[in-house]
Amino acid sequence: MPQMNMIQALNSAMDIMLARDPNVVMLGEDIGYFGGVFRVTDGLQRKYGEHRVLDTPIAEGAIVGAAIGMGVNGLRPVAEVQFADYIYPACDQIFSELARLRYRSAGDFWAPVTIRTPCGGGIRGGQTHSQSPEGIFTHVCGIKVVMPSTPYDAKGLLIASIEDDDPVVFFEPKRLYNGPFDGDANKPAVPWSTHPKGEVPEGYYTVPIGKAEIVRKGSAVTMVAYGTMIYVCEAAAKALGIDAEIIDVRSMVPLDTDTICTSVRKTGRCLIAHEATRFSGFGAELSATIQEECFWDLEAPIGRVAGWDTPYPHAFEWEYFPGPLRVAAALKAVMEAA
Amino acid sequence: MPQMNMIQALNSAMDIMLARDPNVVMLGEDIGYFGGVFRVTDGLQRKYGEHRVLDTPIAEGAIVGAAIGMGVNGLRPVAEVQFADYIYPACDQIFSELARLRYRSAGDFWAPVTIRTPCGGGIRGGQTHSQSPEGIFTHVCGIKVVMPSTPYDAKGLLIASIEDDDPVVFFEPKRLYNGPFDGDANKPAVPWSTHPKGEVPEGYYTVPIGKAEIVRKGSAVTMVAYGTMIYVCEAAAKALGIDAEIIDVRSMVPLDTDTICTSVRKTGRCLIAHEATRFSGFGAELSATIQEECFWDLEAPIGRVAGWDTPYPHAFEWEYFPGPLRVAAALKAVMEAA
Amino acid sequence: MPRRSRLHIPQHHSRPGEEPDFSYLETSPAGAVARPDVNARVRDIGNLSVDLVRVLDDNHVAVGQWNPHLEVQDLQIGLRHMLLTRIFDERMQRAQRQGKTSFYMRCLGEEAVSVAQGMALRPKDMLFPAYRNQGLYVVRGRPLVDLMCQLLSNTRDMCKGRQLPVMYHWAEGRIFSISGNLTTQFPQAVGWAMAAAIKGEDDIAVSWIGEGSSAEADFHHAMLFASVYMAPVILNIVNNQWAISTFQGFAGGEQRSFAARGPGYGMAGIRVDGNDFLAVHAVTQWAAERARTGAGPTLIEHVTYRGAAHSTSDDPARYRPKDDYEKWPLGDPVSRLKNHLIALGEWSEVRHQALARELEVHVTESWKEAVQYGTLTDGPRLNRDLMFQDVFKEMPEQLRKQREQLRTEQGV
Amino acid sequence: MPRRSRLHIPQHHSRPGEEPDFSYLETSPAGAVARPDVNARVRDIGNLSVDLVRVLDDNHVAVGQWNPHLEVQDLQIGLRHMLLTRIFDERMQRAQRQGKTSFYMRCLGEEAVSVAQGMALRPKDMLFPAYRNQGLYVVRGRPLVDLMCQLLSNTRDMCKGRQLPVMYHWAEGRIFSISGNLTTQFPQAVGWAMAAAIKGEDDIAVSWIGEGSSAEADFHHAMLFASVYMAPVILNIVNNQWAISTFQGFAGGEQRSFAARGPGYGMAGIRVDGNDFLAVHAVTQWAAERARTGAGPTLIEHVTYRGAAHSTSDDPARYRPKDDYEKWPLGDPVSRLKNHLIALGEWSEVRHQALARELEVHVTESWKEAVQYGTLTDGPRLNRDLMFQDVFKEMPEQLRKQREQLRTEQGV
Ligand SMILES: Cc1ncc(C[n+]2csc(CCOP(=O)(O)OP(=O)(O)O)c2C)c(N)n1
Ligand SMILES: Cc1ncc(C[n+]2csc(CCOP(=O)(O)OP(=O)(O)O)c2C)c(N)n1
Ligand SMILES: [Mg+2]
Ligand SMILES: [Mg+2]
Repeated sequence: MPQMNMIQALNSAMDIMLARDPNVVMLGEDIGYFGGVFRVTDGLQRKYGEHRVLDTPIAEGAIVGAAIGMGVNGLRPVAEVQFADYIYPACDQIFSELARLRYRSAGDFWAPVTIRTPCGGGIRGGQTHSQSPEGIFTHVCGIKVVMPSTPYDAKGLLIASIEDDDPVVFFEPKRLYNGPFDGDANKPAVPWSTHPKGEVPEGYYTVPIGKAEIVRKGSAVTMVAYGTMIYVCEAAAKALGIDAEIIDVRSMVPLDTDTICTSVRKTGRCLIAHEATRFSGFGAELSATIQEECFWDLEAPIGRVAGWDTPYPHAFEWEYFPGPLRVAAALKAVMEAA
Repeated sequence: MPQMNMIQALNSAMDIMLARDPNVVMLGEDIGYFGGVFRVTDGLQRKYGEHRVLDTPIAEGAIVGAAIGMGVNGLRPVAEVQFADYIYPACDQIFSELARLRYRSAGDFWAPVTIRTPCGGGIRGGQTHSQSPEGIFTHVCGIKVVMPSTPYDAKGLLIASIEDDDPVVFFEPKRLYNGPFDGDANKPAVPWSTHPKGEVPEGYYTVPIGKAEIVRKGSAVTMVAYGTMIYVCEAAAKALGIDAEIIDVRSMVPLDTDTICTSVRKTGRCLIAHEATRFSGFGAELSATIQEECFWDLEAPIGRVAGWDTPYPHAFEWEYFPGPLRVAAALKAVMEAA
Repeated sequence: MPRRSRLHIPQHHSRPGEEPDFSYLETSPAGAVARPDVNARVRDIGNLSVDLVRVLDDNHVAVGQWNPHLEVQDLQIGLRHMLLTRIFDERMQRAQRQGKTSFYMRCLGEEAVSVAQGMALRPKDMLFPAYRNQGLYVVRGRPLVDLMCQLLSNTRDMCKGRQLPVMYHWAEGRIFSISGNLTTQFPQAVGWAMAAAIKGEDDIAVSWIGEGSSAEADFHHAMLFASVYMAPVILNIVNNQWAISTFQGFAGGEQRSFAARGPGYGMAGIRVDGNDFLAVHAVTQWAAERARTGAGPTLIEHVTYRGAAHSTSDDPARYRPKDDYEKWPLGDPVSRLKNHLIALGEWSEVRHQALARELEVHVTESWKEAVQYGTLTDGPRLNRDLMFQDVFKEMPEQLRKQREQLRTEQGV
Repeated sequence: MPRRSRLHIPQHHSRPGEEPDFSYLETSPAGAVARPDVNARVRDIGNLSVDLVRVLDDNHVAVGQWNPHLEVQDLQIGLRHMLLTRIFDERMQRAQRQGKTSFYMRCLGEEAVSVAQGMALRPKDMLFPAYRNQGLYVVRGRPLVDLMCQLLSNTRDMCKGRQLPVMYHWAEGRIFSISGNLTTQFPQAVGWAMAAAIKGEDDIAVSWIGEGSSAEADFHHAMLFASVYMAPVILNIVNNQWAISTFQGFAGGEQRSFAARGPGYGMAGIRVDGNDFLAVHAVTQWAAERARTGAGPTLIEHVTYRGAAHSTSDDPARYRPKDDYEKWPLGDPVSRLKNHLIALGEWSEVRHQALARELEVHVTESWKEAVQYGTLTDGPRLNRDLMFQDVFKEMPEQLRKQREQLRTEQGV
């Protein structure tokens, strides 16, 4: 099977969908002729033409607003927001319109829009190229929210998102574009070819939205994470020699409560990890849900480890990032609590 | 002491601050000559002039953007967003700018902006005049988030917010403007004159941001809520004859974890209630925090009761609203869990 | 306050108790403005955004190049649609006062905008209205009963009880869902039009906002995308002079016409007498042809007046003179078309009265039928389970559970 | 694709491997545009937004009504500031390539905008720049060392390590903090100006965005509020023809000038040769006086060219011809001012070389000092505790705990 990094996998997903469905269109800043600042849409305009892969003005709100109208008129738009940090100008169109259109029109109108956006830190991006705002979107009913952590999942989930008749906000953990990353910036970069899920079929396939994945079986504790933090969790568990079961949430909305809670009921302990700021982050919902469902099986408080409740500072990138040290400390606390 | 409803109390707070501090200005849609669609700013323009109380174009993003600039130039702007449902066009200016300015400029620039906005349902407002988006704002570091539940607190917290050098998003539960409301729409309306905190001093005073209040002492369970839900919690506990300790959060950011957790440690049980949609709502953070801090004292899972994860539908207002029946059922579940 | 503020504050021209003063309004005589080719370059037709296109003169005669030369029958249909819209509005306003519905919004004085435009467009053109465009539903023939059921949130409500009254939609009729959030439909209409162009179809999109709503970011978004991609769209600003309590100066109308925004974005802009049925029809036809032939989008500013309160929740006596609507210099669209038809010898007061009675009966009959399907307060009511549908295409587990919880809570 | 799309797609004029083609650029001869009174009515000066104000002619002579008649000394200072800006840029670009900083952005070819404007304003006027306005810091005299320390995120970084390189600020120098989010400073500048007007102070606010950034909602917000309240503000669009990879047509520049948005909003709009130091100075003076005297805001479009890559993360060879900057019809701002001074007999190649060497030494010395305070990779480093400060004015308990947690984690 071919090896792909996450950029290639995402590109392949879009290539396939542009070819399969004449109603699929792409739009976003610098995505066309240039191929995107992360090169995720490289070559697509050349292949499908500038009427299918549109360069747009720099106006995220307008991009989503126009995509909604396109969706209502039978197209299946894939909009790119260049960085998740720049999605806020589109909040009103996402929250008030995209998420609610089907509901308010009793199913008569809807817009199958996918919004792709790179998120997360670790690329020296400072406070406006490092954010993880996924938690905000999970509170808005009517949109699905996903984040892959491997090239294989990235491609399968993106195809599933484009085909989904509900709107999807698709977060791409940009630090994973070129390889899995366990949070230790001093180690040499690892390419995707070293990872089993760097093997990606050429053709069409989907990874269903709404299903978490157990990426490591274990019995001592359940670690719940997504995106970059999967690898940090793996590294931390390994460093401590703890037999952790690690779950990649993948789909925040809808959330696969079953997979997560089944695991926690088994292990009795749970640590939740994300890069986003901790307070009111998606970890809070995970913790609350797990606590409600698994209370009687819990042997220790559910732990949360996350970014600090500050912006992402340029000079302190690695002190900010919830790396292996912080996760290991939190894991230890969860294991030792009694 | 004079009796005030919440509208009068808020108006009095602004009146006092406009008089005390020549740098306080108000801006918003219909707030000037007209006095606001809920009449909260009634008479202020007449008294302080149209250069202190400004009618604005209908552009929430611009209102906040301009308020930031005013704040940087030494004014202390109080911006009104006519309904919390219409705050999303201002998300970028709030999240990326207002919340981060002090941080990114290392304390050299900051804007002491207060954003007032009516929230919540129960006034037949349908899906775009009933929302409770407070949870979203609590995830953005750098802004304070408050919601009063009585005229007394409304006035004291608003004065504290205006005087605060950090930005504050001030939610006004509009169903409480004219009286406490326990969620039973069939009962006759109750005026604020029946409530001890409908007594409001004429003059200046503050209620500190960051302090929760125990509104009812009790020993069987801790109910944590804010805004309208305070009264629903009271009614539900009373209906079931349960000796609940009821805590009004008042300030979501910063959160008074001490008051809340001390209570839960004492009672061993906890129910959290809010009107906002449940998934990833502020209740999730409350639940996660309480679970982390009080795990060993919990005798039952922490419960959450909230709005359904759907938009607020016009025809089903009372089936949507988490009224006394739903809260009582949740309370019963928390009490009976063992 | 002691400080000498130098901030300019837009000034209302007349306040409660004062004489209505419309001296600020710049108009052109009927027939005075030339009609350019639909392919004219934006830079050559800047005057259209400043002058005022008018067809009906003071003697009720249609004059000038913009006269659309409509058939008498079409004029009579237009009159009927406008009158029906007005009578419907009055009746629904009463229904709200009687507590049958929670809310209503009239379009008194602005009927020509929706009716003339609706008639100038093709049935497959897609409409993205604001909340004061009920005339579009009348033109496209949606039964009044259906609209009333929406107002009543009853068992036949097209919105299944989810929307505030007046937030209609009609997929087959190609009228988009109305949001409570102002202006959001404007860039959506542009996106719809872009999709039509991408697909090589020649339907156009048309959208409406109030002049107050033009302040929102989405106005700019729509203008920009329409201009950059030359989208086949007509963007309308209905300048009825008021946005709840603030007059059009607070939306930027004091310094320049709203139509002038068009040329600013490299787009045709036309300022039209919004109470002149013929003029509105004519500029719409022009803009539609321009869009359909690929010559680009048009921004139309309709100069009109909000005759009634903003909504049933509003009290305009607090902020404007009581009799201002009667003093509005551009008159009333219904009377003006009526007088034109009378001047043509194709109408009379007697026929007008008869028509009014007929339409009143129609509205009353429709109402009687609609309330049978329930009102907000009296049954039959929609099934509450509907509340959980359509959040997603398929109901996720979580909502299924919440539905069960509600059933239990309500003891069903 | 088989479908016959009718969507208009803005067309780049030349692509990699092609001859640079600037035939799309509309210019006016130097001196051709009349200078109106600063109190002129917007509707009477529409031409300013379409023509191109130019002062320096092809013989390096200053001509026409817009000639600001600056003292020779000021011209020499202007030249010095522009040259210093350029040399600073080159050195910092190299530092990034050497891995000393994470990121850099040059303003090659656009130096006249910031320098001439900075010099035409008063020291107390408040500046809200974009990321390509480093010239403002040079004009206002911020030591280069301070800027370098920001680029290095070192112990003397004015941002305490929190911002990406080039996101400077300077409270005493009245230069606002740069956000990573485009255009957000535009309405903030208007708010600042409104506050000045409310307080009756006569300082004005000035803000800059790129032409690409004018697509954002905040552009509209700024224009609207500036126009409605006639705020004392100058809003600048630096049209350097490129927004990363998309040329100005994708921001709406294909149909109409950006300056034309001004009159659309009822605001003065001026299109100026952004590489003509004298013209930029003159229009800025005009707009500043207009603002200061209460006659309203001005939108200025600077027609210029982005000579370098967008940033150190960009590779323009992917989307434009390699030699396009040399072919730009409006030349280079440094050479043009230099040649003007030589034509005046007040400068020479020899003096120019000497100045360049002097400035290079100054930059090198500054750099040597700056790196002593640390670089991104080598110490000394800022105290990590700083990460938790300034989120709020006073650190809340929660952040205090997180600070402790980090100390423990790092074994301090
Ligand atoms: C985003 C948003 N902000 C504010 C409101 C509240 N609001 C509803 S209608 C209205 C006035 C609109 O005026 P205009 O656009 O002129 O339309 P008109 O009512 O005159 O037809 C306002 C402020 C809203 N619905 N949405
Ligand atoms: C809200 C937002 N969207 C996107 C970006 C990414 N971005 C940074 S610079 C840039 C291009 C800006 O072009 P222009 O305004 O013309 O300025 P120039 O770089 O030419 O000076 C883009 C798209 C951003 N920083 N902020
Ligand atoms: Mg209006
Ligand atoms: Mg540019």
